[in-house]
Amino acid sequence: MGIKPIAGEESIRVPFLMKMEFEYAVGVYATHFFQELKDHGRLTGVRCPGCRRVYIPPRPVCGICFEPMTEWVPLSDEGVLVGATVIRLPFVDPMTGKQRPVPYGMGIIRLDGAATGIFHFVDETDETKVRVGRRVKANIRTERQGNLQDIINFRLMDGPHE
Amino acid sequence: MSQKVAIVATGQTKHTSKRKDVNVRELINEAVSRCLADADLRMDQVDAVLIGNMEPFEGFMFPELWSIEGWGGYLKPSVKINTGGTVGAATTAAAYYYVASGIYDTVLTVGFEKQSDGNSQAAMTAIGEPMWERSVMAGAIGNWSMMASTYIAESGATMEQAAKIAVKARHNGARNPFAHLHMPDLTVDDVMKSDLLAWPVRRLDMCPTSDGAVSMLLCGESVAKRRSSRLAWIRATATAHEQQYMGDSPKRLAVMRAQIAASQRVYKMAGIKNPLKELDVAEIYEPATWAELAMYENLGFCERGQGGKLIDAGVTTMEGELPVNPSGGVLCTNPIGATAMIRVAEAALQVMGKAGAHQVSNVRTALVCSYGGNAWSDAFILSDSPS
Amino acid sequence: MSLGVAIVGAVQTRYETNKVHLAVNELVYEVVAELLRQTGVKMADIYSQVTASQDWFDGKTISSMSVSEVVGGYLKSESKTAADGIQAMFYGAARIASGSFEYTLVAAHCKESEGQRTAVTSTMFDPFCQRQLGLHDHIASALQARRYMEVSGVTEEDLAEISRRRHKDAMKNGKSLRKGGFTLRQILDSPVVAGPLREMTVGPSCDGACAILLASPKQAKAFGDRAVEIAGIGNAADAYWTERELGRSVALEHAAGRAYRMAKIEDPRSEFQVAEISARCAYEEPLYAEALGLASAGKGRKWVETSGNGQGPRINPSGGAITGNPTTVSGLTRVVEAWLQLTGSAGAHQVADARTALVHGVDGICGQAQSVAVLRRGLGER
Amino acid sequence: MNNQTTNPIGAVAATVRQKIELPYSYVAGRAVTRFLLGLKSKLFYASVCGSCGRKNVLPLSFCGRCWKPIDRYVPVGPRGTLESFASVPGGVAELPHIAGPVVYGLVRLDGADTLLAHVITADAEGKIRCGARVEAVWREERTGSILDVEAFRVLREG
Repeated sequence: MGIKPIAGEESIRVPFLMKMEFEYAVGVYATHFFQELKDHGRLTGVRCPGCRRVYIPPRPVCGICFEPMTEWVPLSDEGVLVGATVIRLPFVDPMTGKQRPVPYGMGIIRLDGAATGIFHFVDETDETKVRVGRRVKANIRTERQGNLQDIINFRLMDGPHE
Repeated sequence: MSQKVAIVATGQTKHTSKRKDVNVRELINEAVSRCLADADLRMDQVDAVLIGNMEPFEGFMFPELWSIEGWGGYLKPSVKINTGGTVGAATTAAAYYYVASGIYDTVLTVGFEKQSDGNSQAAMTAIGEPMWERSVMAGAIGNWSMMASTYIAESGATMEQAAKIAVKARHNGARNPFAHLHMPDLTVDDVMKSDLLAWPVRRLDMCPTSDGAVSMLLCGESVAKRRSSRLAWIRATATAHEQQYMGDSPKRLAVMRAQIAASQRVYKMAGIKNPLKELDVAEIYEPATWAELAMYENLGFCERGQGGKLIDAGVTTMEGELPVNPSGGVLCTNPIGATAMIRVAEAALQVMGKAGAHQVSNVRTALVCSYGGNAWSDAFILSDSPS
Repeated sequence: MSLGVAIVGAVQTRYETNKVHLAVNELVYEVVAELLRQTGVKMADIYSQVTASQDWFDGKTISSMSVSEVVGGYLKSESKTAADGIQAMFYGAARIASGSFEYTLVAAHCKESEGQRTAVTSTMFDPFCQRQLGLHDHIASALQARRYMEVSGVTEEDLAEISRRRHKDAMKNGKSLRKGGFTLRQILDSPVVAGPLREMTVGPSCDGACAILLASPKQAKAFGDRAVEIAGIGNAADAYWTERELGRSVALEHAAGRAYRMAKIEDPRSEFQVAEISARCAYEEPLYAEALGLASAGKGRKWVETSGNGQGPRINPSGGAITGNPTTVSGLTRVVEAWLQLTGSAGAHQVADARTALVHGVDGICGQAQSVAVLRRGLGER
Repeated sequence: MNNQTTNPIGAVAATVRQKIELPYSYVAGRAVTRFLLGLKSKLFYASVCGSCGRKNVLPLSFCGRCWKPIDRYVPVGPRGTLESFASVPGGVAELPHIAGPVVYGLVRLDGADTLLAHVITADAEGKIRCGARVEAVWREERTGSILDVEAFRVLREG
């Protein structure tokens, strides 16, 4: 039945480094978002004409109602953490092939006015502070490229949890 | 036409962190050979093979075509499925539909992953949407710690309760000869003192990364009855997927929209009204301790916020009212492309009464659920009778 | 047995070198939205979706996460084949034939432009002894081309003639990418990709997507002559590319045999009016024609001549994959094109009185995995 | 956003460049290990199925057609017959020592039932043809890699 390893016979390993470069299309909806961010430092979402949910990231269709999205709405640069952690375990970043520096705070941020959350860094590495319910504010660069890194991170705001 | 479908046989490798002695083709072959031996079947009696895995973990496009000599696909019809963590269940579901349709009568399913050939956290981080998620994401650990944080905020579940799940899983797994982790002496204290990977997730709260493969034989009603008298019938299956982005679900783990939809659908199809009372065993896909607590609630085993109380009361232990993961679950064994199919195979072993040292007594009805992708889920009800 | 499953709508994008303006989800939404408009079916009534895509082409682990929402997968039974879109259709048909679903939406996408084709396809190769050599799919295809030419007598001029025909056909197909009245000289003088294959005898790198709607016989009735029956399906995978004879496609012989038996096709040369064959490279057309029984075994060269003279089914009236259809999508493109032919809606490239069509898809290095379907006009008209 | 173009519906569309770098380390398994280590001694090992007799290079530890384990390995080659070849103009990144064109070939090693892919170098007259006899050219320093074979050299006719 199957394969029996032969005692005393070691298998060897063959290394292979996969290196690829992709040029992803940002798409019509996300390009609009990043253009607004770059030109005006503004965050925007799309509203479903059916259920009125406001989505970020913007997208062509509301998966719940299956209505095409046509309306852009402004979003606040403040919001609340709906998921929160501090990454301590080092790991290989697939974008560089090297270890990503840790620790770093990360969260799912629901911006005021939005129905959905986005992933981003949180400017804090104390686990007792990076918690669900904390209010946060986007820390937006003054020199912007038109990508998610135009938001450096989200800063914890003072005040009570939601 | 449509016909009833039964799981007739299963085969697994001994799952482990690094299989240094075999390549992917040879790893798969072990599981398939064991399944055929369990079924007392020759490969040339198999109509088709349904095979699933997650290619980026092996760094292959079409790893199944490279390894075809290992799983008997030569000149047979085969279908390759990839839905991420759920793929073992999605592949089983595909096999179910192919057999139920009457297109094939005798179908082999295969799930495999050789994580040690690649870098799992990196491949997992590449799940992140490139513009919106990838630069922030931190593999499975990052995902589960964020999900757990939401669940804790909603339910008030405690570190001790999570640690009890870790202990239950590792004690169960110690009785399963195929499980990767065997930790019969693990204590709640050990779990709570293990390294903090990303709050609230500690090392012993997480599943391991494993190398392993699993295979099952699914047959139509008439063939199945000829082949074996101990069958696990697929009474119901359902799949539910999600919206596109990881932040779309308002309370990801606390309210798992897809898992609720999939499980409610199979309960309805199988006529189950009170899962805690009517199910005899469940094999669920819990990559982290917190996930299992949340899934108790999402699968309707208890009221919202009561997941922790269920483990406190021992309801889901081997001796409890509804044993969950007698196999040791994902917390003991996680060869990703195989993991969800191992859930199905382990539930089938329970229904067939062939689970050995981790057998739950008098199992007639079992629930299987998977997790993967963007909080996607599949669910199955297995039963010892076709209707 | 018959599957009793019908295709009631079929949509494709235009194929372009670089759909730089559309993200993957937007690309797929384009065909899904058009499919709903075409069929009049609401997404709320579709509970099953099967998509086809490849993680390595998409540059994303679990590529289908990008499209689950736009194909209507929210809380629905969505799945993905990591294979040609025709495999997704097979699985979708099995779902309906099992009695579990009334409709299944099938979609396939690929944007070859986003990654580097050579690096992406190099991941199909053996990591122990082949990747070190820098192999990619076009090199393997060139090796198969030479081998097939050796055993069949097909010449570079024959390949050029096939290319000439298809690019001329493509002039009548508004969706096609590369088209024109090329001369044999122009084709034979085009730059070498991997000898004997040249730029004009290999399909160009390409972006695009397809979507079709499958329906149970009960639902399909309402679509009248817009319904096309899936009369037979068959597939098979062969040994790895270096472990088999490359001058013959045994897997395709098996796949076709299965599909023909299910559809009760006895003489493929006379029973099909149209055949859409996935032939990205010119040599694949006669190689696959032999395996499909459209040409006699070993007589691919002769067939190139006779098929050009109007004998047997019309081959690739769309222009085919050599004029530009992406990997993973190509087989579903064949289905869409056959549906257009069988419903009389192919426009300028309509084949007269098309009643039965052969469609074909392929996966892996040198056509390791092969899939064939037989499609018929109407619902079990036979 | 790296590049911007205007799309057909008038909106500005952007692309973003990103790398993916993933390290792998493939376990060869005992059959392939036998082959790779054999290269150090200038030997090509094939597996022999005890049931159908098929000789596979790369060797298998299991015959998927007979569904039988394989435990016999025999050397084949080092000469063989060129079954096909393809020339790539301009060279390839993985083989920087070859200026290009790079000629790839499929070699049926004497005694083997399968093909070995490698680089082919022409004979003194610069000829490469299907059916030509070829022979492995070994490197001085061998590490147990397919690149221990520098190329297969076309042998003079007759």
